[in-house]
Amino acid sequence: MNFDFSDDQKALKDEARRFLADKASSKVTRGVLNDAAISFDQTLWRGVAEMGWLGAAIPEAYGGLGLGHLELCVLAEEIGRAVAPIPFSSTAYFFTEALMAAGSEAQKAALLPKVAAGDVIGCFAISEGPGAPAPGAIKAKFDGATLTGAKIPVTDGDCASHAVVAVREGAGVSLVLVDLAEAGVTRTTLKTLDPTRGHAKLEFNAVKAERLGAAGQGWDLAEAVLDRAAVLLAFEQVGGSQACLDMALDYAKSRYAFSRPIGSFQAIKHKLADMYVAIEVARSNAYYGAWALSTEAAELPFAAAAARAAGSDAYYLCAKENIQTHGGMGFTWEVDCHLFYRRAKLLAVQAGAPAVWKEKLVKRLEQRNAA
Amino acid sequence: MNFDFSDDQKALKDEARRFLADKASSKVTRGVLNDAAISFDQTLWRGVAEMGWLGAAIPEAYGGLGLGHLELCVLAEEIGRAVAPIPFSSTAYFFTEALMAAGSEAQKAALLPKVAAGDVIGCFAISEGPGAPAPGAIKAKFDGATLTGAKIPVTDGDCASHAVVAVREGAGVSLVLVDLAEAGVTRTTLKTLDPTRGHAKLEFNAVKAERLGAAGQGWDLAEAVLDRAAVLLAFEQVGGSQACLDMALDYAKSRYAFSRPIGSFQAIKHKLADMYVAIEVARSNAYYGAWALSTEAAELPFAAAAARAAGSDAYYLCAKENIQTHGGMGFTWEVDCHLFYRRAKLLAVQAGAPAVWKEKLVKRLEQRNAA
Amino acid sequence: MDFNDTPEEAKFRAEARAFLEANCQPKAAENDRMLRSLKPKEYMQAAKVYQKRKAEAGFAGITWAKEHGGRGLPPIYAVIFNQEEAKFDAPSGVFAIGLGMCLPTVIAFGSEAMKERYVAKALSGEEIWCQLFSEPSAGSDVAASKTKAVRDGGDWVVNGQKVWTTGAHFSDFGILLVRTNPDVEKHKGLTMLIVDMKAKGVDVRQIHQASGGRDFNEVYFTDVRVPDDHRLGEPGMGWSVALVTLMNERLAVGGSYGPDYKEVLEFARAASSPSGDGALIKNEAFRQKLADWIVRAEGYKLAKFRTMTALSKGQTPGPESSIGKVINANQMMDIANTAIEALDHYGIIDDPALAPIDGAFHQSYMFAPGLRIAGGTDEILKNIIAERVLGLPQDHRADKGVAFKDLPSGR
Amino acid sequence: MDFNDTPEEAKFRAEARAFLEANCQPKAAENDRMLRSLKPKEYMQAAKVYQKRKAEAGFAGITWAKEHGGRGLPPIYAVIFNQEEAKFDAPSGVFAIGLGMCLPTVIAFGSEAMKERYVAKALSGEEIWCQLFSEPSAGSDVAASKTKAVRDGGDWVVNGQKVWTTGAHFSDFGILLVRTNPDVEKHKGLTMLIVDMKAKGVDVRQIHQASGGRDFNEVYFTDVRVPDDHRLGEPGMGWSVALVTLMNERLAVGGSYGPDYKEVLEFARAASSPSGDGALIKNEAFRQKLADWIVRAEGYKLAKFRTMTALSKGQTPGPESSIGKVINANQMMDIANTAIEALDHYGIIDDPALAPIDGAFHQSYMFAPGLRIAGGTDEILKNIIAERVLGLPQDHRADKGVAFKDLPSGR
Repeated sequence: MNFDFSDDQKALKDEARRFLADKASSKVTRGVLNDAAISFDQTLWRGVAEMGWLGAAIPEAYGGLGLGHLELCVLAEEIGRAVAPIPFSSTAYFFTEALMAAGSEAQKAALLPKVAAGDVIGCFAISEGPGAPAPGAIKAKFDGATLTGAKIPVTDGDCASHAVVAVREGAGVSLVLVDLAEAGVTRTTLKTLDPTRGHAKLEFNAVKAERLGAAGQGWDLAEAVLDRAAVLLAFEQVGGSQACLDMALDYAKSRYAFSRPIGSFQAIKHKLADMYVAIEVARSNAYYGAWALSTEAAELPFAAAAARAAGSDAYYLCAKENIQTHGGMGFTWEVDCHLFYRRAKLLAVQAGAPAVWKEKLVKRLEQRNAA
Repeated sequence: MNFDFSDDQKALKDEARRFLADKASSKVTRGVLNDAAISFDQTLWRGVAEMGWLGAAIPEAYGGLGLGHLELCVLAEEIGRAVAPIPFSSTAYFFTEALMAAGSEAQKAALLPKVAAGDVIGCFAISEGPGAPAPGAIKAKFDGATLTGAKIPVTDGDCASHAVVAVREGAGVSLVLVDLAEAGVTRTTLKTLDPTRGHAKLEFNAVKAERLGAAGQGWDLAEAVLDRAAVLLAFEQVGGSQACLDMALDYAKSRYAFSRPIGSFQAIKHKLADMYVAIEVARSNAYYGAWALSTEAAELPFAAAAARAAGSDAYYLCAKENIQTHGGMGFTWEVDCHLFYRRAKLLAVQAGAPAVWKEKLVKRLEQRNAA
Repeated sequence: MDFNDTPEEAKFRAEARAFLEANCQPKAAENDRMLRSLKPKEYMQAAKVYQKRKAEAGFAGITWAKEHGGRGLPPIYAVIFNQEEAKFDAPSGVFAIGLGMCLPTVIAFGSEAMKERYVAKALSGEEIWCQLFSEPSAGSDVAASKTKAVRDGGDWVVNGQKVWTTGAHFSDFGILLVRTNPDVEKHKGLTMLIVDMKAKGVDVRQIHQASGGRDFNEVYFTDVRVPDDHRLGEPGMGWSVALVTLMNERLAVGGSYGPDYKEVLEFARAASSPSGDGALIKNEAFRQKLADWIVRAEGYKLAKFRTMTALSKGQTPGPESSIGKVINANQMMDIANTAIEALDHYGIIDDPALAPIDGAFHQSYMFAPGLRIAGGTDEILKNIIAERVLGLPQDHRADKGVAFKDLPSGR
Repeated sequence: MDFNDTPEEAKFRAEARAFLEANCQPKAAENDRMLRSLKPKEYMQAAKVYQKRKAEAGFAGITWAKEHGGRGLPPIYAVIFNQEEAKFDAPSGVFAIGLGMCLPTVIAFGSEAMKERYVAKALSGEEIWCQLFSEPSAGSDVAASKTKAVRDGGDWVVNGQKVWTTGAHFSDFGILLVRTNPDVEKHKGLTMLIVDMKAKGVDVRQIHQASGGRDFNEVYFTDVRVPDDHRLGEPGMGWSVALVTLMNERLAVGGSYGPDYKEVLEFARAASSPSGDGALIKNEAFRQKLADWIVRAEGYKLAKFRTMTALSKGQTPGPESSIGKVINANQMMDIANTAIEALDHYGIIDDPALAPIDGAFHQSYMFAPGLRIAGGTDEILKNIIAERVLGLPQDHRADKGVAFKDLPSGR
């Protein structure tokens, strides 16, 4: 039984935390939050690239560190904890995983080294409006050479250099790779609950694109990418939840009301205990997802859905109760509580809302225990 | 604005509480609980009949007090508070309401006076097994003269003298009236979570029966009876919930732990405050149901569903948290907590489980706000 | 049981309606979205005009004694007017705190001279009032207020900071809770003053909320001089004065905000189900939640009818009205969160031009956390229900018998 | 990351499995329904035979020092044996408290003579032990125990009552927490004794639970004489001794009970949806709940794997294992309640012959309230998490510096 990260992985985690504490303080996050013109922090992005994090799971042959997904998981937890204002998940989870899963040798050779170097910012475009995307509902069209249609919203779509887009091709769905510098691409920045990350509507008018993976395989590929990203997002959610609990604990121990630390009142104690329990549940499910992801285990779809459902619920609980624990202070712009409350919602809805993943979880349980 | 019971109705309520405190102590309830051979308390039943409660809503012309439904509501609250071990709801809500709604002059004249006198115990038989009954699923058959089929479970079916039964007649559903003394009736007593009330499986083998209301109108009639009974059951639920809160309060004020009354700990305070809030919500919805019932208002179906949903949720919360507040003592047979916990479940599932009523509530909202 | 007015009430309601129809526009939507970001100057002008007419027509201070320009009617009449006014776009919000909390305190504790000076002008909307109680280190525990007032000749000299003051930036006067004696127990060293918000040394700054809005203020006091004749109640009696003011607060904040369940129904008919098949309204998980929201919203509304009934019978409602905010703040958050998540990835977009109901769900999501705190946190309100409604014993009081200056205060 | 044993662990697991296959029947269902009503005489015989073989084979006291008949292995090996044993119908339950809580205390605090006398016989199942701490007025607050022991010559004379004692009626000995000095602070006047359950004046009565079962006892002590050489630790040191015993309790009660989610799935495929159309498993509201149960059940199971990993690395798990019971007791109740309500009116029937899964949901419904209380209430466990895991300050201690006899005690 070795259901924990290795000492090396823990060392990487500590290193990441130290690095982010220094380079991704909430001052940095607020820099993006307060300036509508900026959608991510360039310096931090460069720094993260130099640390090699973007290539953590990319084989050395393609310019990555070739560490693996367990390493990417511990980095994800720290990035989540820091509410880092960079397109890390879009690039390192969605875009990279899609490339590695379905990319041709040429595509991988062309793009992965640039991803690892931080010169390519990727995004993953499926949604075309309100509601969970469904294979039948994809309208963006690919004619074998060019892409026409619109995707909204696309997380980090306003700063991405490349996109993986789910498109209709004939009867089926395919994934295509698009260089967003190509002619015919229109980006409209979107106002969202989490301005610490960039969002855009991407419109494609006969834009040059190339297929990623086989024609008609797009939906299965997308589902596979979403499962892999789900585990990594779950780690960001665990990191964010833990940050909320730590913040609430620190405040509850030092803030006095009625001449006592508020943390000595049972209402606060039990609130924080509930947060702790939710995080333990989320963390344990995330670890299982990490194991499944890193071993390409058949349990991945089930584990990913459980990790994602647990992570979303835990982060929402911790983010809102962290505000509540802080009382009036927690509702001010200056105190960081709302950064987590905003990011919690982004992480909950991107790549599928909690109800969607809970539905997937039950479906996968049914498949596992076929009647 | 006069959204409250009248002074006379409140006086009736106080009288009922005094009467039940004396005649329906938990000793009486336990008499039925502890003796599998007894399904209700005869003496209490007689007493309640002498008080005229069974005929509270029955017109004087039929031997009732002709008071009305608001009076029946306040009685229901007190009966719920007392966890009274008598077939009051089956007789005074279901059976009587069915008779008054659909009975012929002859049927009413023959039975209502006996109901008011306590000489007839009625029951209402719809369920034929697991799951919510549906018009299409009714199997018990009526051929115009005799009834054949089985109903399970039937609350108070083991002590009832008469039953209103939902049956299939041709393509539709009808209600029929059955004298359970007739040949061909087999009763099997059922073991349930709430032994303070009798339950039976009723099997009918070509049993003489007469139609109650028009042929094929049975389902609509049943729905109407259920709506009316729902309001009255909601008052029993409010009464039971309030009894749980009162019990928990009394204990929390006098029980010490760590040299303080446990009621001085926030965990207990907030638990009891949550119970209070749930009861206020349930009571307010029940009052609205009472108004709709007593005025035959068009809002009745909506109000009944809301009252029932609120009552079921409040009673479950209050019953389980009353046990929790009592700690180990609350989990002993001798302490009354479990009487409420058991009755709470009976009141939640009889005449339709909470999910069923919540579904009805939304359906009725949709009808009210037709798109 | 009935929901009808008494003949007198019906007559009054008709008068009220007539006045409102003559003086404001009926509302577009049934439920208002209060506590949005700040009202502009023009709004303030309109508000003052409206309040003046209201006072002239006898609809301001309905429950106040005639001697104070009121109409001396029982509380039910105020409720009736508010019910009718709520159906119109009536700019009455800016006066709510002054007339609802401050002036009743002035009337109860002020000298004849003060009442002479302030009551009429407040009633007619000429002067606007705010309430200065909360401090950065005295939120739930208001009696721990530190803002200091030292006697200097005929004046009090005030130094300190108040926070979460609604309307401070457009208020003319405020009632101010200050610490005048730190050497006695917390509750015994407080005094209540009337402060001129335009006085030298009063510095009002808007608070930037987590939700982005700026609905509240911090107010800094630097050597602000308040004449002793502007004291409400005896020195050291400030807490008993404050309790009178606070009695009315919870009633003020108890409203229900955000989209109501009828709007949620409309939304759910348009939105699609997370399971991908058909409309959200067809989703059983959503339907069960909607049912719970209906039950609580109706329960809250109907509980208010029960309170009105009590009022109409001349009884005064107790702290049970605290349940309103506990129910509504959390339900508002739950509805917003459910609606946003039902939109899936698109739910992150809060641009009113793109989000459903002009982004009302998103505003609820960001504002609800504040509502769970403002005017008493969930936790404080549950304590109040437990202690004042249910009669449970107080928690241990660490400050009993300790001089304020010796109390531990943390950060 | 992997879920594999180390070579040594694998070897040990194989040995354990071999022993179990040779000595008991594999389980029919994957999850057991523990804490049902009491086991009969024959079961007790079988249990003693099994425990004897277990001891001979070296699978009793796996973590105990060799000198006490143990095997001196790290805790992970005990966990491994328990995992394997859980797959069989092994009658080991009656020894759990004795070997898990009592004897470790005897070993830690007992004299050589006592260890000589008791340890081996307990390990071999010859003698069964129980734990006598809780009292009617000392539940969550065990240190408030009132049961009195007065020194008389070489003996202690015990009078009082203990409650919720598991297995008292079939136990030979018990460790007993008594008050030997009421004139000092609560925690300082306690002493721990070993009591002969067959001694004169010991009266064991079964408790009739709300659930109908009789799994626990009350034990009355009337002038029961306990020789002073049966004392564990010094007089007045009883609380520190008790803490050692209690350290192990929460681990003992942390299991998950009632139908697991795979059984719930089977049930939902057979049951029908409240909305009347089709199977319950098709109902989206139910599916969302099922997902939540899966997430928590998996989370709990996986958290235990993390604890095992720590054990396997030689670390000792902390009170974080408290989360198990908080999650499981409430989830057990929620699952049972949902399943019962899904049956609609029929759900009230709890006859195992008619109810699904032999009435397992109904048993859960009636037993879960007890589980929320036994071995630490939800509230106490959350306090423990808050104070010992999260390091939050203790609540105010009303008993500080007060002699036990002067403490207010209510009913």
